[in-house]
Amino acid sequence: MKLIKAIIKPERFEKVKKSLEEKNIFGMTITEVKGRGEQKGLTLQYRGGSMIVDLIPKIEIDLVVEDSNVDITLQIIMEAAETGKIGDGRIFVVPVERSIKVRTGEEVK
Amino acid sequence: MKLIKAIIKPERFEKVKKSLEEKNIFGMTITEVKGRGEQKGLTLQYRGGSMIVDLIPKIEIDLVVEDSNVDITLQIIMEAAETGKIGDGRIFVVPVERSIKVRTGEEVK
Amino acid sequence: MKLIKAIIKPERFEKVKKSLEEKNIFGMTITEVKGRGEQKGLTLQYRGGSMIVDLIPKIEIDLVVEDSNVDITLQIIMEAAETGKIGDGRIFVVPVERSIKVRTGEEVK
Amino acid sequence: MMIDTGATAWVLAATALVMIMTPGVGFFYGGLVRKKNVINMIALAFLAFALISIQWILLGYSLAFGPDVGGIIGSLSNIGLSGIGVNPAVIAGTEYPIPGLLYVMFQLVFATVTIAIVTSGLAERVKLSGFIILALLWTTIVYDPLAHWFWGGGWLGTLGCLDFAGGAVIHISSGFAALAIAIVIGKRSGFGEYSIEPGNIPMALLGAALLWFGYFGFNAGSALAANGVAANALLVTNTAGATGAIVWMIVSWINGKPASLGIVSGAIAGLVAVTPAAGYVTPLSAMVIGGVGGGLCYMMMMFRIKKGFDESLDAWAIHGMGGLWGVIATGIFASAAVGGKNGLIYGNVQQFIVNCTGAFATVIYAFVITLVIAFIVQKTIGLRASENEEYIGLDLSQHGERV
Amino acid sequence: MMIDTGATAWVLAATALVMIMTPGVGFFYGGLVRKKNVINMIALAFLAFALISIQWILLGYSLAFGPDVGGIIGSLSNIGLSGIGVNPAVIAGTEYPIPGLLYVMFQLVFATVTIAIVTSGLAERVKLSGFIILALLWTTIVYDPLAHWFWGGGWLGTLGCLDFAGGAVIHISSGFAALAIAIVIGKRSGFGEYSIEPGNIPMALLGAALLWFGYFGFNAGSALAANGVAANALLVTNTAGATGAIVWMIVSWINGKPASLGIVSGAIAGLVAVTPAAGYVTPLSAMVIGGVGGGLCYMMMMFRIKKGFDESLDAWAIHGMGGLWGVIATGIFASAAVGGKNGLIYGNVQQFIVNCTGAFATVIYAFVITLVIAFIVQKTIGLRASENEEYIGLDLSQHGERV
Amino acid sequence: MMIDTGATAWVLAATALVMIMTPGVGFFYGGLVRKKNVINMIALAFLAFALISIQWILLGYSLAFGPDVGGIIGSLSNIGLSGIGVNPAVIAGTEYPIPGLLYVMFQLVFATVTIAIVTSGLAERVKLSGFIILALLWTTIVYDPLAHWFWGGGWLGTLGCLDFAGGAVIHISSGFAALAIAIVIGKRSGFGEYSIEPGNIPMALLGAALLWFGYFGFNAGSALAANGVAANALLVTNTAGATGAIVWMIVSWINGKPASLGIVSGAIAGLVAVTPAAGYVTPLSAMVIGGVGGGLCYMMMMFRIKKGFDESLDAWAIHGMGGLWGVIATGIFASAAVGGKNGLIYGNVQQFIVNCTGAFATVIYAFVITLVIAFIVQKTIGLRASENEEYIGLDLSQHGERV
Ligand SMILES: Nc1ncnc2c1ncn2[C@@H]1O[C@H](COP(=O)(O)OP(=O)(O)O)[C@@H](O)[C@H]1O
Ligand SMILES: Nc1ncnc2c1ncn2[C@@H]1O[C@H](COP(=O)(O)OP(=O)(O)O)[C@@H](O)[C@H]1O
Ligand SMILES: Nc1ncnc2c1ncn2[C@@H]1O[C@H](COP(=O)(O)OP(=O)(O)O)[C@@H](O)[C@H]1O
Repeated sequence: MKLIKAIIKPERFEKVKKSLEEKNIFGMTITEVKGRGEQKGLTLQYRGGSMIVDLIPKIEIDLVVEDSNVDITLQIIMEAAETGKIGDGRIFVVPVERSIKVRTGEEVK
Repeated sequence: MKLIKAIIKPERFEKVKKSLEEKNIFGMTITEVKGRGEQKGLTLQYRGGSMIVDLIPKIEIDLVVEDSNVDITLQIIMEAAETGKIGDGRIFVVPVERSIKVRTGEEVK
Repeated sequence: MKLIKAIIKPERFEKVKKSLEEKNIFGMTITEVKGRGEQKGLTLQYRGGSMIVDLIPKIEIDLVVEDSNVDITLQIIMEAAETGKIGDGRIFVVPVERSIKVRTGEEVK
Repeated sequence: MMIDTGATAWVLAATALVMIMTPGVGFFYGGLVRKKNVINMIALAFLAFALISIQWILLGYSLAFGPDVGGIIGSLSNIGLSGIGVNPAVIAGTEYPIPGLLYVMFQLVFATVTIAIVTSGLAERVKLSGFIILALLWTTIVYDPLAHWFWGGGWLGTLGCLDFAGGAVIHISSGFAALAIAIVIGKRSGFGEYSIEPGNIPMALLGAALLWFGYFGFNAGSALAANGVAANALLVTNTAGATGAIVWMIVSWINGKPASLGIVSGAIAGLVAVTPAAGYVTPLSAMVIGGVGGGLCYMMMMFRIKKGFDESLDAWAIHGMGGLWGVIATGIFASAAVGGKNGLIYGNVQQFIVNCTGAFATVIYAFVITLVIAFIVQKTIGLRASENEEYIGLDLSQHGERV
Repeated sequence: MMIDTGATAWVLAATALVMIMTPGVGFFYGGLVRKKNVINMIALAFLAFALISIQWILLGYSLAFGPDVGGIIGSLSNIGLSGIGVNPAVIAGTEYPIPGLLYVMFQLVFATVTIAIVTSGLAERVKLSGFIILALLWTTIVYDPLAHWFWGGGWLGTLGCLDFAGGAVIHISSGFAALAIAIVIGKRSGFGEYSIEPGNIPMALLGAALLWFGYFGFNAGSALAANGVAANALLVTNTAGATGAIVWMIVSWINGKPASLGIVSGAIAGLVAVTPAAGYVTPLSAMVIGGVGGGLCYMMMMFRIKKGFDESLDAWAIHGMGGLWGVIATGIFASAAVGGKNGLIYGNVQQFIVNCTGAFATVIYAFVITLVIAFIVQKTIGLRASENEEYIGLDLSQHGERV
Repeated sequence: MMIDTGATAWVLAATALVMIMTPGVGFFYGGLVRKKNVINMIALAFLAFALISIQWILLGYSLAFGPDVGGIIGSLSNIGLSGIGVNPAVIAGTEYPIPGLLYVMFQLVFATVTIAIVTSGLAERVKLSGFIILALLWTTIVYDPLAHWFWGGGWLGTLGCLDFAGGAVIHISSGFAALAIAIVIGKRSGFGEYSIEPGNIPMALLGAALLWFGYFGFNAGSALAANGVAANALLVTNTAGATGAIVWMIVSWINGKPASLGIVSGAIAGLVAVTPAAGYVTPLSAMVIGGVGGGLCYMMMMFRIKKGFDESLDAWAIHGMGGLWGVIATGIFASAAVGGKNGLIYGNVQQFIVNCTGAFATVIYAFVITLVIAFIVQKTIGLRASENEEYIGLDLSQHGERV
């Protein structure tokens, strides 16, 4: 099992969700976060001054998937979330040791 | 050390917290999240139409505990969070390599 | 790659961010969380009664850094976040297996 | 009597003030429910306002203020406002210096806020279509007759029962109706099992501010004149509200922390209690009425909670019991020097008895008839949302919207 | 004629009621945009209020209500309010029982709310400096002449075109201006690609509550008297608003869920539709006007969405088309028994034609001239924020603030 | 003189308008503090309103407007409103065409809003019980005498010092009191170390909208009549507010981004500055007064921040200094053509001197006495919350509530 943490643009969230659904990937937990990438955010110019906006709202999608599903999930998210512009986001994969369903108490996989 | 990520129903949060307290488990970080499980959410019927509500508010509890405490913690959460209905939640266990207290700078365990 | 999860006091966030910038650490994702430490929160006295406030707002900073940068990052956060008082926070380090940039699709490191 | 432009100006402005109370109730209640039901709670108030605005013109006004039929109800001769125009309003035989149509409109905003208060009893679990039917039936069968009994030439007014601005007509009726509905519709799922906290206290405080603001029009506007009666009503209203706020704060402080919601609940309790009395009592009597109102309603709320009734937003404790106390208190504290009528403390036992009669008649009528109406709606088109709808929240399930 | 203190009291209060509508538009619109643009949307309303408050005194009032020049515009003889004092207001040759300065102020709050409505067309993408110039130009070149045409002694008033409280002057003008601006400024980035949801529905409902509340002053205050005309205006206004709300709710329910925003949008549509008619029609006619308004504006909104126009907050659908219907409807339903003028249904074809003339003249003038003004501002100092500014949100990029 | 129903209607409505300003201050301030203190900030305003409503009736009115004792204070002969009824109000020997009880109520809402403004100086760190004692003492010892000095027959009124609606009585007094309290209570923990940002700007904008709205009653109601004086007051009030908003926007734009909070702060500064002048100056003078007010208060805020004073929400900069400027400006710009009195620019040096005397006497009295009162409360029951309470936030620690 892996935990996939995908941090994406909020305006792409619906598309990502739909794409995952199409591949029967339903389980997910989402969090509203703010983030800054290596580009340090966006710079706005005004009247000779300028201002860096560096904590921009993002959606973090946490998905726990079986090892065999990691690649396809990454693939789907990357395709649906990509706009080609700065701030498209990052995906991290973290190992999961155990996964339990509260309702049934069963240990998944 | 393990990081236990428990995603539960908000209405069960108080009970979970209390149960953990009783076993002297205090440290935790909570986040308001939204989630969808494998059931794809709830379906509402109306006037011939229907509507799937698939991102339902949940509470995520993150607890970092010693390896020896993982089982008891999981046990407590599962018992307190279970309602037996769809959406009761999931618990994931993730390995933690280091844990540091900011105030003292000490590396725990 | 490691995921550093630093849970700190909100009033120290600006300082931590600035300190990280100075060392050219830009990428981060932040979440508003609430937390309780081993001290069980703060106790307020009133008219003979008392009240424990145990879920205190915190900022969680998630940073994914290369293995070689972990120590320096921890160092910076600890210095900037420390007030010496209860609730200064905790830092956890979690292994990261993969890290991907959505915009370019490239797998980092 | 001719139209007095000053009186007309004031009642026009007072109508606007009372109008804002209906959304005010929506915001007050909206702030008290969980986040998933905020929009619905406000929407119920808007819907109540729109529905009853139409009901009132087509039917309600005539039932309440049309020519009396047997002391019980107005005739249908004013339906669609036929016969009402810009001449001075004549109500139960008395002429007032404002246009008849303005009186219609002033009374309209009272009818709307009353059913808005009732939504307390079905909060967080009502089915929208059920509410619509309930609101129309309730106003027609419960509110309109009560308005007639007290103000429209009905038996209680004839008997001399005093209700200046609606302690019985608005508050007892809505409070006890909320209780009856809460009994019929049942508890919110999870009530008593886990704590259900207010989702947006600042919004509730905004609602309370609008209610206090609007109350100046509610009570002082009921003078239907810009004169000393209106001035006195304004002052005693504010005094009772303030005293209620302070007393509730103190008693709740003794038992814990003085919540902001307690302060404003006490204010509303005081305002409610002085409603029937505003034209008849002195400022110092108003302090007693408001103060007792604040303390009593606090105790009634605690009682309600202890008994495990899910009359969710305490319309019964505050409006029902506050109104009951107020109507009785009017029979006690009325002073002929203020409004031409003496109460018990000035030796007029008769007024006390009459006012008690009016108060309890209203309690019984409102409670029993509402039970019946709610039961019928429940059994026919349904009054309660489904379990899943309730779990998801009414905002999404009834309106397709999210905060 | 002398100053009547009752009339003066009512117009003073009505001015305050209308004043709150400008921030009311800000909150209504602020709740409809995404979280990153809420503050900007409210700030635009405040800014509109402040800017036009000054413009009106220095120049606007004179252009609108100064001595007529060729039926087209007021002369400059009242700039800086020179010649206006505390004597009874004389407007287009008619004397009113309120001080001249009060009439200036009453009209001022209409001018400010009009440009606030226009901000619908540039929501979430406007550059602050561009808006400031646009607002000043628009009020001067579009609003002030239109006010003159209908109310200040201009050609449409002379022709007998009826517009009681601004169905054409305020609503057609602002609605079609918003459409013109939306065309010039272009769509919001992402419009049509992903869904752009309202960020704070309770705030929008608060704005709507303030609008409905303020509308009592808007229409009933336009009687400039505390009399039966004001009372009738108040009642028909509320009736049309309520009917609009119910009709919109029903038609939207047929197509899905009855959103709270639909209920209040319908109410606004009904209020808008009855604006030009408020002094001339009966309550039952108002039900028709408001009901048709609610249904029509809903259809216009759906049409606008289907066509992919980003007139973002539907000022065109609701104010523009609602106002257009209202001005025409006034020509249809006006009743001499209410306001001295008969419309089509009482056999007066002439009134219908004249009102249609006024309505369409306003449509054309407002739309065309606004296109030109917006285009000029766009090409000179710029009307649209940069791509990055829009992406970050106007709160941060224009004001340096964050919700 | 007889009761005039028009005047009475307007003052009734104006009282409601001013009433909403007290919660308005609560929402304005509530939006400016951090999320953990929002409820407390609003609750302080409600509490101020309730407490002073009672104080005013029992004692305050008599101290302020009871028969003069040595030019310093009113006698106790009107405590509990004894002797006040529905006959025309007689204030400092002048009779007004409204009931005496209405004047009591109109003045009451001024007293409540004043102490609400003062809460700026103790924001985010006050102990609830300490505030209650402070509010009662402050109103009794500072506010009531000042009201007497200017309006109740005291020495400054006798001297001819002009303060139409409370530039000194309300604004200088509350602003300098806030400064004194801020000095006594000390800085918020963390002030100067990390940035303390407003937690809810839309709420602050709502508060500002209510303040501007209410200000129409504040200044125009102070005419105590529905006539040309009221109309002029309304117009100049709005003009000064608008000019203040624009000037503050411009000066803050030069130094960075034009924040929405700057626009409304400037509006409040302008409204404050014109308060003492509203009955005496022309619209064009009001533009100068409001514009200078906006610019000056901005500079004072910057000065306050630079000096590291934690007078947290700028009551001193805006109300204190804006009021000071306004009272002086009244001595400069008063025009006999408007209100019967000439100021400096019409050659009346005397008026200028008298008004400066009144302004500075108020500064000194309010500042010094408040220092003493705050110090005493601090040393006895305590004015400041504990460190932990402050850290957790006052919502939870003082009220047991959470946003
Ligand atoms: N090193 C990192 N650690 C944690 N989160 C990161 C890191 N780098 C980026 N992020 C998250 O990803 C988001 C997008 O990053 P960004 O660098 O702007 O994307 P891109 O490189 O595709 O332009 C950021 O807003 C932040 O939330
Ligand atoms: N695969 C997953 N990855 C991440 N989060 C998940 C996953 N599956 C479920 N969740 C989280 O758990 C919550 C409850 O899941 P659900 O499947 O409804 O529980 P149950 O299986 O007990 O009915 C979801 O709302 C979501 O937040
Ligand atoms: N065991 C834990 N698991 C998860 N989060 C924790 C744990 N212990 C502490 N935290 C988080 O760290 C925050 C600060 O913890 P605390 O124990 O108060 O710090 P300190 O030990 O420095 O006083 C808590 O509010 C909580 O969010």
